[in-house]
Amino acid sequence: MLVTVKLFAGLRELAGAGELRLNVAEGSHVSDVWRVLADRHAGMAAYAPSISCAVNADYSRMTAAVQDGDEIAFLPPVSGG
Amino acid sequence: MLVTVKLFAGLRELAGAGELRLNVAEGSHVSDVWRVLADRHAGMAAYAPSISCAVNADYSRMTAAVQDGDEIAFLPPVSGG
Amino acid sequence: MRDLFRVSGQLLDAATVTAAVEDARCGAITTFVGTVRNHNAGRLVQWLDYEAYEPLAVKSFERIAQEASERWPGIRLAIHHRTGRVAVGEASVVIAAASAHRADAFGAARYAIERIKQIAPIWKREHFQDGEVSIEGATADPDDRSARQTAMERACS
Amino acid sequence: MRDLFRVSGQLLDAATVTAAVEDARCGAITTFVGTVRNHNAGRLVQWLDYEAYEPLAVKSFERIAQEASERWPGIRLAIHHRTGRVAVGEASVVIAAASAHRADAFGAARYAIERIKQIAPIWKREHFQDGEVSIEGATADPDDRSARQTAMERACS
Repeated sequence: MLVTVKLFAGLRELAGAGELRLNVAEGSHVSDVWRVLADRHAGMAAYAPSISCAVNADYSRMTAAVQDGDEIAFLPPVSGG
Repeated sequence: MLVTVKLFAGLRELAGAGELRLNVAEGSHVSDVWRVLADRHAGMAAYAPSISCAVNADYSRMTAAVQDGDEIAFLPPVSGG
Repeated sequence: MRDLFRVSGQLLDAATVTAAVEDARCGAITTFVGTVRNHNAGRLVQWLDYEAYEPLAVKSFERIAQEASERWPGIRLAIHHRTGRVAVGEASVVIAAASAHRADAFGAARYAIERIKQIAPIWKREHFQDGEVSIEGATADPDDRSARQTAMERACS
Repeated sequence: MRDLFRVSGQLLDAATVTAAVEDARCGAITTFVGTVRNHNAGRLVQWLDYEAYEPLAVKSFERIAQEASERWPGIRLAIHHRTGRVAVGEASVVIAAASAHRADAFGAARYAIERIKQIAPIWKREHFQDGEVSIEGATADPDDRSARQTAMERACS
């Protein structure tokens, strides 16, 4: 199934893009999507302890199930304000 | 000697004026000026425990000495803000 | 003209007060606006009348700013208070505090409103549909350490 | 149109944010403006660039307002955050909190800025004369009770 991945700040820079399309296996969780990315982009794995995630623009968990067409966002540590 | 007395809020209402000229004895203190007023205007004495005072538009004390020409202000409890 | 401390019958403008403390070194500005509510203690308020001993009121604001800068070095504080009739929804007081640190800006603005209520020679009178009442709050003693301590405790989390 | 929660590239205006929360029942409005300082950690700042996941950032502001209203019932909160290049002296964030009680207005505004820094999906990049650096702060976990507790402690005196 196809998902859209949104990346920001340091993650965006490592991936060289703020938005990607990824094919992931049926039954995947957010953590599986993350693993695909971390395997593909050097340096991304170091973010694992500090990222959070969103599914379809709602805060979510790495353990959440992913549906076809979902927008999965990975959020490095934030610095707004 | 002659002093100007400024009165505000409840004190002004009791005296019927916001500004008075008073003749007080040489060597008077602020407390003496207050006593003259309190004797003259019914109801004013009840303010004694809660008033504060100023001399020439600076915070002062009832024990301060008064000079000829001073402006003495008596401040009932405040309610700004 | 950017007055830091002002007591006047003119309409207050928060942007003017804030502009008076802005500084490129300050990343945090906290502004407090006190407005006239349409009710108080269950009665409908029509307007308030504020009376001030203006020269001393301005000095009291300077004093409060001095006290604040002892606790929050580098703080920039401005206070404007209105006098005369103030309609429901209009501002009676505007405070702006600018600092490099947000905790200081919040602390100083809160401290300032507490101290104004304690020591500024300003009095309000509430006008209701069915009457009016003068409000008497705190004894205005700037040297009362316990009052100052209370203001500081409310300001500092 | 009075947006309570907004994330956009437009210049921020404190008066607009404040107007969004004004209410005749509220006598106290606390506004917080975060501006870009001309220096940070000893280096001269030229400008900041803010990047946001906009739809989630707006939802994070709504969430923060909901949290605030649990602690300060009746609080009215508005949050506007800017994105893109923000020059020195310009505002990156404006928060306004209105309440019948000044303690609540101060508390909620302070709580909001602490929570924004903890959970809003917004990232800044500092541009200096001699380079630039992305800033990474808090892990954005809205359910982290300890972070929320910290924000509450800073807000409540």
